[in-house]
Amino acid sequence: MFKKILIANRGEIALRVMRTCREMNIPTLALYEASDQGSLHVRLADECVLLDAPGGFMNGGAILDIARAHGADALHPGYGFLAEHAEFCRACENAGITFIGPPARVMEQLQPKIDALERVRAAGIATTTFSMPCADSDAPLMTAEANALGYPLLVKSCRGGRGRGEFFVASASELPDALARAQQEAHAVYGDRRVFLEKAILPAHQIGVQILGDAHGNLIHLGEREGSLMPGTQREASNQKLIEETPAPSLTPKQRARLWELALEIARVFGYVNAGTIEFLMDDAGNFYFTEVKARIQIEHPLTELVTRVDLVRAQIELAAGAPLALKQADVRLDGYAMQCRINAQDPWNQMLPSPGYLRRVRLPGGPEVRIDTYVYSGCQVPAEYDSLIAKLIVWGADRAQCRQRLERALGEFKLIGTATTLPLLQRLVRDAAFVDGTYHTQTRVPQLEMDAEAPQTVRDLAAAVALYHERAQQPLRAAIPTRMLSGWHRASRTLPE
Amino acid sequence: MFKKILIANRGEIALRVMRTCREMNIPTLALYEASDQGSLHVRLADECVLLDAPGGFMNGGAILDIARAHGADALHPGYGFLAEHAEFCRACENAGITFIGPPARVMEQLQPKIDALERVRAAGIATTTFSMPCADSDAPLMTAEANALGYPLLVKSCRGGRGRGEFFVASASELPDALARAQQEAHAVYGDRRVFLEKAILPAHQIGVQILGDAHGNLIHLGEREGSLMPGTQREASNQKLIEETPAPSLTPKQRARLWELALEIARVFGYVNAGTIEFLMDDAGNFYFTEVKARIQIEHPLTELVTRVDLVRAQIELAAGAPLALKQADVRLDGYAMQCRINAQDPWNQMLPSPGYLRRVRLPGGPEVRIDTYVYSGCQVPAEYDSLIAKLIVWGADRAQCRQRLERALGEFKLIGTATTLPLLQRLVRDAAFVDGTYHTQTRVPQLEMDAEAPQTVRDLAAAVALYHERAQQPLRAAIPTRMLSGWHRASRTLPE
Amino acid sequence: MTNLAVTLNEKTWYVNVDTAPVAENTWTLQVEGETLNVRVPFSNTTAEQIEWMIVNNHPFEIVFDPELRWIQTRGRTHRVQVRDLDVTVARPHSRDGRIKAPIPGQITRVFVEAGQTIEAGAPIMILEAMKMENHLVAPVRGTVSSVNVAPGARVNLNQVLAEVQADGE
Amino acid sequence: MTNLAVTLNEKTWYVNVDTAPVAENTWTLQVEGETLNVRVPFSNTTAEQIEWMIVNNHPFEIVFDPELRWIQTRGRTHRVQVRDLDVTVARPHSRDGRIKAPIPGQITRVFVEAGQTIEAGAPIMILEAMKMENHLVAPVRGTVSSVNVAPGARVNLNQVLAEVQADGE
Repeated sequence: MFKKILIANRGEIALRVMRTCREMNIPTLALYEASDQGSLHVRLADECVLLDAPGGFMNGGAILDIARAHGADALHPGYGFLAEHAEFCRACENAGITFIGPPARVMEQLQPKIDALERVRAAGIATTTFSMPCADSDAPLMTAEANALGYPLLVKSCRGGRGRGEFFVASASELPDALARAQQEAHAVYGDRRVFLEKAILPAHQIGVQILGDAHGNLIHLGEREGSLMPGTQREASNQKLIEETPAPSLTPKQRARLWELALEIARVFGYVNAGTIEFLMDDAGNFYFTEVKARIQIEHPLTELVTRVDLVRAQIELAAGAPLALKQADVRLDGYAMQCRINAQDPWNQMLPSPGYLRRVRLPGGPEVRIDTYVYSGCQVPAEYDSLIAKLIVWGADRAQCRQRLERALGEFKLIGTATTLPLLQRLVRDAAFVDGTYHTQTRVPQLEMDAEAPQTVRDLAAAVALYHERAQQPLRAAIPTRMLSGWHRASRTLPE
Repeated sequence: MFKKILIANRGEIALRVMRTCREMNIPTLALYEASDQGSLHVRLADECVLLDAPGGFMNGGAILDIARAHGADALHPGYGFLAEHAEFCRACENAGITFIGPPARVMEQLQPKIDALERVRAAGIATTTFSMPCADSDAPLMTAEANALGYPLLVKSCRGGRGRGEFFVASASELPDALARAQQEAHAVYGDRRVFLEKAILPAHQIGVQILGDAHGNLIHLGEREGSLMPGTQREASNQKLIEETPAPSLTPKQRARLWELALEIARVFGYVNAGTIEFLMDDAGNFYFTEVKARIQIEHPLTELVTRVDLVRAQIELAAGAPLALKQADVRLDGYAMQCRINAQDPWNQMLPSPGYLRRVRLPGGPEVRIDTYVYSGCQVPAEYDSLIAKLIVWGADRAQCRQRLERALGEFKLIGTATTLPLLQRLVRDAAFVDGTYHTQTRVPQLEMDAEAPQTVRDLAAAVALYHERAQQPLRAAIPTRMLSGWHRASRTLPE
Repeated sequence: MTNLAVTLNEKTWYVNVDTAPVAENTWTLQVEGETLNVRVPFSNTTAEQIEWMIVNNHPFEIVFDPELRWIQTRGRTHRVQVRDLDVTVARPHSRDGRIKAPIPGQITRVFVEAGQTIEAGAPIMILEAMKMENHLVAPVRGTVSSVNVAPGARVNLNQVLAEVQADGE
Repeated sequence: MTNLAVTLNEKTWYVNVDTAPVAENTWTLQVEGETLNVRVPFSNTTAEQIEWMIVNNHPFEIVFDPELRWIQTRGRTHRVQVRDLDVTVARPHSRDGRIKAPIPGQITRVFVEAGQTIEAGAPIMILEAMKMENHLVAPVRGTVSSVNVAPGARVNLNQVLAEVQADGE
C-alpha cells in the first residue's frame, strides 16, 4: 500500500479522503492556502504544506513538486480542481506518483467530450444530440448547427465538468451572447475556449450510475443516483444539485436494470478502471441518453456508501494500487434508501449570494442513520476563495418515506449561525409535494421562500418571541463580545440593489 | 398511533426518543429541571414542561399529572429513573397512558430479581448462584449464606439495575461493610433496602441479547452485545461499561447460536413483550449464566441498530401501541460490526472525578458510518445533577479491524473543551492489545493514562508547541473573553487530595 | 413597558413587554389580552446570541435575522415586521444610486458605460466570488454617472463600483 | 527571547522563543540548534483558546491542560513540565492539610472524627455528585483537627470539609 498520500484538495472532500486514509493507516499530506489554514483538513492531516503558488490547487506543477519533496507516492485529487485533468494525471504517472483515479489512458479518452460521445454512439448507445466543436471564429457555423439541432439547447465546454461553462439557450437571439460567455468561462476554467451545442431535453431526469473497475478487467456497478433537483432555472449558471437520492424515484425496476446494463457497456467502451459515474438524462418517455463519464469521486458518493456500505474512497485507493475488485456484482447489496442535501454558504433570501465569513455556532444533527461530511465547526471561517459547499447531510431509511422524514428531522437539528446558508431553502424543499411524492424532474421549480403556515397559537408565541428579541436588542449590550463585529462582511450582502 | 408522547427522561436518551417520534410525526412533551433548561432535549421538543417536584424524574406521580394535564397518551421512560419501575408502569396503565416498554404484568415478574432468577432456573436454564434476600436485621444469616456461596461474591439490590447498589466482596471481612453500603444505596435509589448475594464469576464476559416481542406471541432476537470492558476494578462502585461491541468477540458461532436460543427461551418464560435485553455472564469455560432481564432500551442499543438497521425506539413505540412485529426472525440481517464508546464528563487524570460545567467547544466526528448520540453542543452546560454520560460514539465496520480503526479515527476527531472527559482514556483503550485482539474480559484492567511513545521528531515539535503556549500564556490577555471565567468550577477538581 | 406591533405571517399582534424580567431569565408579555411567560437562556445574553426561547410550554429554537426581517424556527421561515408604537418617526428608507460591492470578489464583466441611460433592473456588471457569478443590476431608472472598475478588477466589500443618477433628480 | 526547559516524555528540550511573531500568526523557536516555524491561528487568541498549531509542516490539534501538566494530541497524552530558565525561584508546592470539596455535591458518609490519628490515604468521607461516589482521603499522615460536615450535607466547591494536621508540624 502507499507510504503517503498527498490530498490535492480542500474542504469536506479533503477530509473525506483523509478519514479513509487514517482508517487504512496511510499518512496524509494536506495542502492549504493562507485563508484556509483553520480548515479541518489541515488540522487533522499528518502533514500539511502551504500551497503558495499561482493558481493554487490548479497548479499541478507546484503540487507535484510538493509531493516529490515530501515523499508522497500517491495523490488523491478529490473532485473539481485537477480531478479530471488528463495532462495532470499523465504528469503524475510520469513522475512515478500514483494518481488515485482512472489511469491517464482512460482520462485521455474521456477529456475530449465530443469524441467520447461519438464513441458511445458508435457502440450503439443513445447519447444527447450534439454539434461540432466551436472556437471563437466559428460563430456563423454554430448558428447553422444550432438551427439543425433546434432550440432550446445548451452551450457546453468541450472539456466540461462541474456545470461550469454551460449555458442554456432558449432561442436564436440568445445564441451569440451565450457562445461568448461560454467560451470566456471555458477558457478561464479549463484553459480551452472550445464549446459545443447540445440539444436540451426538457423535462429530464439526471441519473448517474456508480461503477468500479479494476485493472484486471472486472467491472461492477453499485446502483444509481438521481440529482434532478436544482435551485435555479436552466438559464442560470449556478445550476447545482440541491438534493440527491438513491434509488432514483423516477425509474421502474425494468428501466433501472436497463440503465445499469448500459452503464457497464459504456464503461467497457473506455476500458474504465477505478471509481466513476456514467451519467444519463432520461426523457419523459423513459429514453436514456448518455451525457458523460465523471471520472472521479462525486459530491453525492455518500448516497451509494449508505445503501451498499462500501467505502468508495477505500475502493479508489485499493484499485489505484492495482488490487483486484474486492466485490463481485453478486456481493453488492443495495439496501434501503438514501438522500443527501448540500448545504451551501449562500443566502437564499438574497439571490443566493455567496455568504462566506465567520461561523459562530455549528451544531450538527445526530442519531440513527445520519451522516455529516463537513469542514466547518463552531468558530471557523468560511473562506471566500472557494466554492460555497460547506456541509453535506446524508441520511438512510428503510423506505423512501422514512428516509425523507429522517432528512426533515435532521435538517431541523442543524444549526449554522454566522453566515447565511441554504438550510431554509432545503427545509422548505423537503416538504414540497414534488419531492415528497418523488415526481420531480429537472424543470421542477424550487419553491420560493415565503411565509409558512403555522397554527395560530404558534404564530402568537412567535410574535411574543420576536417582541422580546426586539426589546432585548434595544438594551445596551451586556456581553463582552460584540457579535456583529465577529460575524464578518457577509452581513452587508443585503445592500445588493434589487 | 399516539397523539403525544411524554418523554420522562433527559439528556441523550430523551433526544434519541424524540428523534424517532419526529420521524413518526408524533409530537413530544419534554420535561426539564431548572439546571437543565439549555439541554437539547428541551430545545428540540414540541412542548416542554418544567418538572418542579421533589425527586424530579423519579417522581412518577408528578410526571403522570403533567402527562394528563398536557394530553399525552403515551410515555417513554428512557433508561434509568422510572424505566424499570413496575409500580409506575402499573400506574400509567391505570391512568390510561401507554407506558412505552413492557406491560406491567411483565415488569411485575421481573422486578423481584430473585424470583425472576428462580423461574429461569426452574425452566432448566443456568443462572448465577445467589442467596436469600436480606433486610437490615439478617446480617448473621447473610454471613452463613456467604460462606455457603463462597467468596468472592457480589452484594446486589433486590431491585437492581444501572450497576447501583452493587458491591464486590473479596473475603468475609469485607462483608458487613458491603452489606451496609449496599442497603443504604439500594434504599436511596430504589426505596427498598433488600439486597442479596451472588457468587462472582471471574473472569467473565458480560453479554446481552436484544429481543423484541409483540402482544401476539411473536418473539425475535437481534443478535447480542458484549460489554465486558469496565474502567475500574470489580470493587469500585462506578463499574460502568466503557466500550461495547457487537458481535461479541468472545463467542464461537456455536456458542452464539446457543445464546440466542437461550435468550428467546427466557423471554418466553416471562411472556415478554416489547424491547428488552436478556443478560448473561459467560465464564472461561464458555458456560452461560443468566443474570437479569433489562426491561428497557439500553444505552448500548445503537450497536444493534447499526448492524440490523432496525430503529429500536420505533419498534418500542409500535409494539407498545399493540402492533404486531414488523420483522420475522428470517428478516433480521446482522451485517458487519459495531462498537460504541461512552464519553463521560469525568476526569481520567483525577480518579474519574465528575466534571460538570461549561463546554466551550464541541466538535463531533463525522464521515462514513459514524453516529453520535449526545445532548451537548458548543456553549452548553453539563449539569452536575445528573449522571456523567454526555455523548455516545458508535461506528460500523465491514469487519472488526475496520470497525476498530474507524473508532480510533473518529475518537481523534472528537473535540470537547471546557470540562474533563473520558476521551483520553478511550483513545488509549482502543489501542490496547486486549481490545485490538478482542481477547478482553471483565477482569481486563484498563491501561493507565501515562506518557505515550511518539517519534522523536514529533516530541521535539510538541516541545516547541508547549513552549509557545507557555510564552503566550505569560502575555497579557488580548481577547475580550476571559475563558477561565466561563469555564466553570470543574477546574478546581484538581485540588482533591491525592 | 414597551408597546410593539409585531407583524408575522401578515397578521399583526399588539404586544406589551415588561422591560424587566419577572424572574431570572423569565419575562412576561401581554399579547392581545393574554399573558405569556417567556424564558430566555442566561440573562447576560445579547439579543444576537439568543438561540432559543420557551414561550409558556413551547420551546422554540429560533434564528433571528439581526435586522428582524425574518425568523426561522422548526424548519419554517416567517417574514417579520416590528413597529415600536411609542416611536412615531419611521426610519427613512435609504435608496441611493450607488452600486456597491455586496461581497468582495472579482469583476468579470461590465455592461454599461458612463453617460448611458438604463432601466431599473438592467445589468450593470458581474462580480464573481465563491466560484459564482453575481449579477449587479441598476437600482433605479436613470443615467450611469460613473463606472469605477474594469473587468478583472478585484474589489473590496462596499467599494463603490458605479453610480446611477435616478431620473428626475 | 525567552529560554525554557520543556520536559516531555521524560526528555528535556531547551527552547528559545522569540517574544514577537516573525510574520502574522507565525513564531520562530530554536530547539537545540534547530529553528522551527510555528503557526498559531489568529494573533489575538489567548493561550487557552489555542486549539491547534502547525510546527514546520506538522499540524497538531492540541488540548493543553491550562496548568500545563499534560497535553493531548492525536489520541495520545503526554506529561509535561516547563521551567523558565530566566526565573530562578520555583513556585512553592502548596500541600496543606485542609480537605476541600473538589466539586459541589452531597456528603453521604463520614469516616473520621476530630482527634483521630490517620495514615496518608485513609478514607475521610464520601462526596456524591453526578450519581457517583467520590472518596476523599487524607493527604498526609497526622491528626484530624476538625470535621466540619455531617452526612447529608450539601457542600459547595472548595468548602473546607475537614482538616488534618500533619505529623511533626
